[in-house]
Amino acid sequence: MNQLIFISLSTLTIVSALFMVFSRKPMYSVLSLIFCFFTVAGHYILLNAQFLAITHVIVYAGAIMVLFLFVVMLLNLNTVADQIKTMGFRVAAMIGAGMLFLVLLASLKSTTLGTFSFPEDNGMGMVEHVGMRLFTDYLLPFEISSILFLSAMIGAVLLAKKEKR
Amino acid sequence: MTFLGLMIPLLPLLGFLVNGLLGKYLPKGSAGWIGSLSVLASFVCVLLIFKDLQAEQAISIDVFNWIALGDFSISFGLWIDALTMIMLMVVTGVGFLIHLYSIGYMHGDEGFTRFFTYLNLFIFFMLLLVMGSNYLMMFIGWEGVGLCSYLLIGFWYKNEPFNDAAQKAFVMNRIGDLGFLLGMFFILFHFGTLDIQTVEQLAPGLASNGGLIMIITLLLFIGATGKSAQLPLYTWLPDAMAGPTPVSALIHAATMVTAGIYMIVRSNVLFALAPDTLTIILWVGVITSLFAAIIGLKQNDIKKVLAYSTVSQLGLMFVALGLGAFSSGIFHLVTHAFFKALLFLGAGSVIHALHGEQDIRKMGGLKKLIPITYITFILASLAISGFPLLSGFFSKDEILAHAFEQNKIVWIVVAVSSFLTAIYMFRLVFLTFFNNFRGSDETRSHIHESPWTMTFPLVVLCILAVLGGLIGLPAIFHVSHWLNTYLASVTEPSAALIHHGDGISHGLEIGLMCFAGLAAIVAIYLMYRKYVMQKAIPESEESQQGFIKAIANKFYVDEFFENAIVNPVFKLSEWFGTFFDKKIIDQIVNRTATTITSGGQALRLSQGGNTGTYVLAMVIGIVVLFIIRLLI
Amino acid sequence: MMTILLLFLPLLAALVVLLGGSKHASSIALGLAVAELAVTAYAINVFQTEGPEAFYVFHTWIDSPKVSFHLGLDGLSLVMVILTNLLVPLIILSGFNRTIPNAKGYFSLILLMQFALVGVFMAMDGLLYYIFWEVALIPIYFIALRWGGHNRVAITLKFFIYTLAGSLLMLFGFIMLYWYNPEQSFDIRELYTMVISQENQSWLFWMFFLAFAIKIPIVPFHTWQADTYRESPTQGTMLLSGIMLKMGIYSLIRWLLPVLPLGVAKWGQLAMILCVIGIVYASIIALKQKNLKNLLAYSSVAHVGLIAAGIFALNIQGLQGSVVQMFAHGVNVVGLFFCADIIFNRTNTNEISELGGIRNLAPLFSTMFTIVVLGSIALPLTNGFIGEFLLLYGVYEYNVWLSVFAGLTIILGAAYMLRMFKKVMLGQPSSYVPEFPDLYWNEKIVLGVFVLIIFGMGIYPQPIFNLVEPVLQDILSHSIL
Amino acid sequence: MEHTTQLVPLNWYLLLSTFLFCLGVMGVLIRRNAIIILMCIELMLNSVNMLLVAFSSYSGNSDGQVFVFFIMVVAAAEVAVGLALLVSIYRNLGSTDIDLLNKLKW
Amino acid sequence: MNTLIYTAGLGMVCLAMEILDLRKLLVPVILLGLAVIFGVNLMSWADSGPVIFAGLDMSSMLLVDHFSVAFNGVLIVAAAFLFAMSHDFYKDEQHHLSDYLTIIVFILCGAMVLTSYSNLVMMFLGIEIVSISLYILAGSRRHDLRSNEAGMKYFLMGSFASAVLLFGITLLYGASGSFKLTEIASYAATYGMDSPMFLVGSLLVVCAFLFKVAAVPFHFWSPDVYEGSPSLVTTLMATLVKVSFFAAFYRLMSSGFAGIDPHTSTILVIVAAATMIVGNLVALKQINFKRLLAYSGIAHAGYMLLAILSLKTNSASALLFYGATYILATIGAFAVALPVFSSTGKETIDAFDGLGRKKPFIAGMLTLSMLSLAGIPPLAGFLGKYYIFSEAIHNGYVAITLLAVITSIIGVYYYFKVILAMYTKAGEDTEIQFPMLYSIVGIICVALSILLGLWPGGLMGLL
Repeated sequence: MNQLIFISLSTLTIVSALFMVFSRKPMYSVLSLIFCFFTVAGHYILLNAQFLAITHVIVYAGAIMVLFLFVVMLLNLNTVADQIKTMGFRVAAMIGAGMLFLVLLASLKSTTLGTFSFPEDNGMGMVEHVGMRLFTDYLLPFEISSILFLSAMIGAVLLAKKEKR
Repeated sequence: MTFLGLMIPLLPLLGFLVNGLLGKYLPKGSAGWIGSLSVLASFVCVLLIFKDLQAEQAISIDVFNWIALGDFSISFGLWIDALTMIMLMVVTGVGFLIHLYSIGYMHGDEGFTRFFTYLNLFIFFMLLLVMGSNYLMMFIGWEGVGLCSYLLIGFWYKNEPFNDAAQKAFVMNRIGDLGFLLGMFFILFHFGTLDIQTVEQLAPGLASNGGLIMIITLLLFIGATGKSAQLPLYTWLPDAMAGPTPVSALIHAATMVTAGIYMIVRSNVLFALAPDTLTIILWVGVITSLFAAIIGLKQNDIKKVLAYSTVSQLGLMFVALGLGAFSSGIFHLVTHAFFKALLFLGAGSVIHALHGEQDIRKMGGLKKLIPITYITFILASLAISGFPLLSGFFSKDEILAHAFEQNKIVWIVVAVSSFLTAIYMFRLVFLTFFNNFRGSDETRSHIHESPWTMTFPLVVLCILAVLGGLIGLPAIFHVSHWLNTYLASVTEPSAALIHHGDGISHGLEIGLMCFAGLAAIVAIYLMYRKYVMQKAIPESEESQQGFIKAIANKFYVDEFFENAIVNPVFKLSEWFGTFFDKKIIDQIVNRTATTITSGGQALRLSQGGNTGTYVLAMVIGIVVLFIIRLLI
Repeated sequence: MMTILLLFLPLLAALVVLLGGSKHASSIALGLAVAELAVTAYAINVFQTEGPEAFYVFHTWIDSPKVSFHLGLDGLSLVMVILTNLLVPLIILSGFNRTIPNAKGYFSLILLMQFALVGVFMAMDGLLYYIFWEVALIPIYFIALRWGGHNRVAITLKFFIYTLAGSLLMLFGFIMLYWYNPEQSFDIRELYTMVISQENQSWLFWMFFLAFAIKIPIVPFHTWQADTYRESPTQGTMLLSGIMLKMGIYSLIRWLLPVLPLGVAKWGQLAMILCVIGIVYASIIALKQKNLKNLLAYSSVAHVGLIAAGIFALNIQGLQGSVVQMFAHGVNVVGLFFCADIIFNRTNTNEISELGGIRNLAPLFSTMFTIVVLGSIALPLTNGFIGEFLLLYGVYEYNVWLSVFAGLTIILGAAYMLRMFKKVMLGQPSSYVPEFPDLYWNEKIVLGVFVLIIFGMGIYPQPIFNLVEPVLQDILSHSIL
Repeated sequence: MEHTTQLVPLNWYLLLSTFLFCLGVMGVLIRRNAIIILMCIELMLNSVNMLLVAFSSYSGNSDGQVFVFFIMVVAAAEVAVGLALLVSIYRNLGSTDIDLLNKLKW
Repeated sequence: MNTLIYTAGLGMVCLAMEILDLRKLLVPVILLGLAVIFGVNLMSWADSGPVIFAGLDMSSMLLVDHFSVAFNGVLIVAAAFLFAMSHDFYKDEQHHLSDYLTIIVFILCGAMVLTSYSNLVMMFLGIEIVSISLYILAGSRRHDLRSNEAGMKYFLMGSFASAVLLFGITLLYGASGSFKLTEIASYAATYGMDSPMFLVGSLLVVCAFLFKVAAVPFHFWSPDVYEGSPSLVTTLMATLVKVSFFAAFYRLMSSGFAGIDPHTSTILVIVAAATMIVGNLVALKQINFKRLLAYSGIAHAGYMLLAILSLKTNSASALLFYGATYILATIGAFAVALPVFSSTGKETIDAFDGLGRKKPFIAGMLTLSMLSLAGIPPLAGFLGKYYIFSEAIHNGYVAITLLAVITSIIGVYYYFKVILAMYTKAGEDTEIQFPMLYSIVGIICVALSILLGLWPGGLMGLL
């Protein structure tokens, strides 16, 4: 059952990702990526990371991708199809990425994952547990990430704000 | 004695310093007197020492320790023994006369002071050469006289060929000097000292190492050939006539060029231990003597004739040395110093009278115009030609006798060359002094006898040239050979080592003497007939042909050296300088740099500005690193 | 204290000159350089009475890695320091009567150079020595760059990078030595006594040798030299040829022979052959040089080739000869370049073919020039002879045939020097020499001192032998196993 | 999830993530539109997230999940900054094609 | 820990001052604040230890040890220089001043995290704080297309590298089950060599770091970004950021991977070699000063990789010393370059033409900085190189050190191009405005360079 769900979800993920990568229209890419993110959320649920799945949908599909959509539409990018790279470069890119995949696989193929066991649903993925971790052990990174946000915020405003001249 | 010994070289040095440093503050013309008197004073010191010093005695003066390091030390030392005494007397005596002569000869020259400065310096170095107690001291003098020779040949430095001649003299001497230097290294290495006396004492002990002694002596002999103008290093001497005539008389006839002979006699034990070297010396002397005499036959420059004559006579001295007759060599050295100095001074007087004319074809008939010069010159010519009972007759005869005794072929060649000596000398005499003057009338009207400062030395030297033979009268006169006796303490150690001939009978000796005298007279007569009676004058260069032309052109030896050595070296220099150094070595350096920069340029172009390419490079980089990681 | 003063006085002087303004820069510089010379004279005095121990300075400088501020002044160093401190005032004095833009910078750099040179000669710790060695390069580079001739930019950069390349290899060598040293320090005493395998020594040898060979320079690493000498301002050339290249030779004696005896044993012969080839090669090239400074540069290559050959002969005569000849060559070559400068100053050319006839116009100058030339062609009783005699003898002891070959220098040296002298000074005055004022007062002093040294050393060299004898014996004992 | 269900081997997640990651890499390489490239990077991040969650769940260690939060934080910040840059460029260039950004080279 | 908090607080103060319209006081306040922070940092030297945050032991996140305190000190000083220069640099952009400065303060925070992290989460956050802030700053000249391009390129490639980093971290986590450096280290010590996942993960993380420090072949961003960014940002990237990344890299290698395994060392040797060669060679042909320094930075990265390779007690000191000297020399150079650029309007090397005549003192500062970068004694750059080389040789990396020596000879050439421009070219007659603060920064940097060259003990003895 799980395997079946996994396989179907994975197929959807991969197909939508492929569509995202190869679509010439930015709008289609955005939409397929949103779809892809939903399938990833499905994987999270499959892995008993329910809270994360929700957050994922909210943050990625709800915020990030909307931002993308917004920009695509703002800049009116969807009217013309994207330019594509030269054939030679694309072949090189395919070979490069393919090689990366092969090399990673070759390196990882002998991995034994003996220390891993079946994931019990012990509430690990629920909001209480994750929240506890975040505000105890991970309190410092949590606070530090606020600096990151602050910085990004200032930056986004700095870069995108129209100057009053 | 020590003080006097020290004063001998120091007085000329003082003269040099006074003239050199204060010359321009002194009254004009005083330089000549300062120079001459300093040498005279030195001569007086020599005489004082000579008076007291017994023949077998020697004075050793250690001035200070010059170089002392490791296991050897070389002192700045002087050594005076019989041989030195002879040389000292020649150097200071003849030197003084020539200084005196120069006062008149150089009168009015703008470099008057400079001339005497150099001349005094020369005397100083020459004295160091003969007085040095070790080879290095000798070498100081050896190079020092070379320097003075250089300075004096190029005395009239505005004249380019004179400068070339000076440079040639110095460089050719340096070739010999390298031999000398290497010889010294061998001595120093194997004997552990450069002290001549010590070396002479130790030499027999090392005689078993025959090759070693031979190498040393050969190297020393190379030095001697350079300084004493023997084949093949003689070509500088004729060119050296560019210097003022007193210089030719002093340096290039009487003193410096005999340094080689002095050096060999000084190291006679070493040479006696190397019979092969002696043979080489013998043949070099023989060939040089004949070769130079032949060239002398066809020279038209009054000084060039004398120069080749000098080379030839020096060859004769080497013959004596090669025969192991060291004192005979010295004997001829002394007499030669007298008559050749006289000849040069006479020639100088002629040139002085003719305002610089040196070509004998433009002279003639001078005997009445400059009588003192004429008389002294002709006596000197007779002496060098071996006219009986004059000094040259005895000294030359002694060598001929030794030659006859040991090697008939040598005797024949040497006899021929002395015959030729008479020929070219009297060709010179007759062309210069007899018949009518061939120059312009304008010149003719100015000809006058030289002042006393010039004629006095001529007369004194003439007396010496005539009577000089008395110091070495042969046994047939039933008097002791004074020079041989006097030098015995020096030459004796070697005498035992040399296989002399059986000696020749008195009768044979008289026969030889008569033969030699007769030959000289015949030669003189032949020349008289040709140049006085037939009034022949030498042909111009263009009309000469064949062998005669070769002789007149000095057998093209200079050209040979020019083309075989000098030009190739210059070519090599240009090739090294403009091609090898710049195009090969430097290019390797520069190319390394340009290769690196062009590598930089190529790598720079990989940075094309395209983000995709950059990322691709990163991906490939990761892949490659993974592959490396997987493979190793 | 003495040592510190000796070292830092020039640095102080450089600062004073820099702050003192251009107007009096040369006088201030001269005064301070003379003061340094006076200190040196006093140091000689102290050395005579108390020996090298009086100059021992040791402070720990860096703990890890262990680098100490270790200065010492033994006979060898003292000779080199004397040479430096004697030449620098004269070099400064030679700059009088010349218009030098931004004089304060110029003289200050010269004094800075002096500081570094003194440091090189006194440093007894490898890294300290190396630092001084590199520091010496900076001022001379800027002197040549700022005040040099037309093509100076490319040529001085080549010089800088070429010599620096050698130096960095040496640094690498020093680091290797440091880790080979069980005590892990750069101290010269430990480097002398430590044991390194033959294999390591033989490649370390090249690290050091290359650095020194480029600096000296030994053929075929000499190609930077003639150009640099020609393009540098005279004082720069004097510093370069008179003192700086002695750094290389000094270092051969001080650092290469005793530290890497096995390396020298293995490769010394090759180095020797290079040196000897260099002598003849450079002499032959010098024969036909058209530019006076170029000719002098090549003659310098020939001379230092002989000096280096004497060192690799590994005997006391060769070493003594090299020390004496270093001193002599320092004086002679500086004198020669100064003469070239005097000629250039008056005629604006150094092309030999354009010169001639100066002898007649400037008799005093000619006499001085002649004497310096004679010193340089090693006439007996001049300083050049003692060194050359001992060096050739040293080489002779090493190998007879090499000495014959090396001995050609006395023939060729005479040939090119006299040819140069003839063309430049003798003959009829050329059109480039319309008038030629004789020596100015400062030139008289400089050349006069040189002439005195030339004869003084030529006649009585023994003090130098005595100074360096113990040091050289010690070095020899370490370098011959 | 019931025990009876067949387990999904962890390797599958590893494989899927690696594939998605490389797909993202390929997207970054072959696309010229900066927006799409940014999205491809997001895809790469997501593949990482997924793997993290998988490791976390399979090992019963919630660190991985917490980490995913931080990745999301960073991704959001990145996107904000990236899109701001993009807008800025679009104003100057009138395009979001990164191949036109080649003034800086060599 | 306190250092970090104070720094973050300083950032807040900056923002607050913007609101209170106190821009004129901004730079003095920041400098004052940095002085305080420097003091705080010094105090934490003595009692460095576990980090307590809100009563929780955070030592698994941050570890304040001597290494981090020393590096923090260097970084604070570097930041102080940058802020001092920013006063004049941003003269025409007063309305954004607080934004820029706040971001730089936050970068300093990120850098401090990077020097003291003990958890991969913190490492990741540190990297991202620094990187994202830099993307902003690089692209902050909004109307300058070159700045835009720099920002965009940096952003795209940086994000890509972050993704690679994350993938690596994930695999490390998968293998070891933790993000804590201590646990990863113990895992590495036990199973490290046998776990493919761990090896792949570590290699990917290393690759990401190689990107951040601009090592070949991950260096391509750096010249373009350096050239396009505003010059002060270039300075920031070349100095503070680069050194903080190296500190992080070193920390990861030494405490995370428990030393270096032969595979990784081989890879690092290859990368270091390529970095030295490419950096030095390409720099030869540059005419843009910033681009030149970018390649010089790449070359220096190659040398600093030697310190990473060596990984012994002394090599941390060597890295610290090298980083400090590199920062001093680079800031010294930029302190001269920034006003020259703004006066002449050029950023090429010929902007310096004739500076030796016009402003000899300023030219002298630049000369000394260049000499220090070239590693000429007695400047500190020499000792920096020396320590690095010495450590590398001691650890057996002889061949690569020899290569480093040879390439540093090449390096001299391009540093001297700048010097030659100043002293041998005539140059235009444009008046060079040279504000006071630049000179002060320059003088201090050069003085410190000389001082460290003569008394390296102060910094070398720390670690």
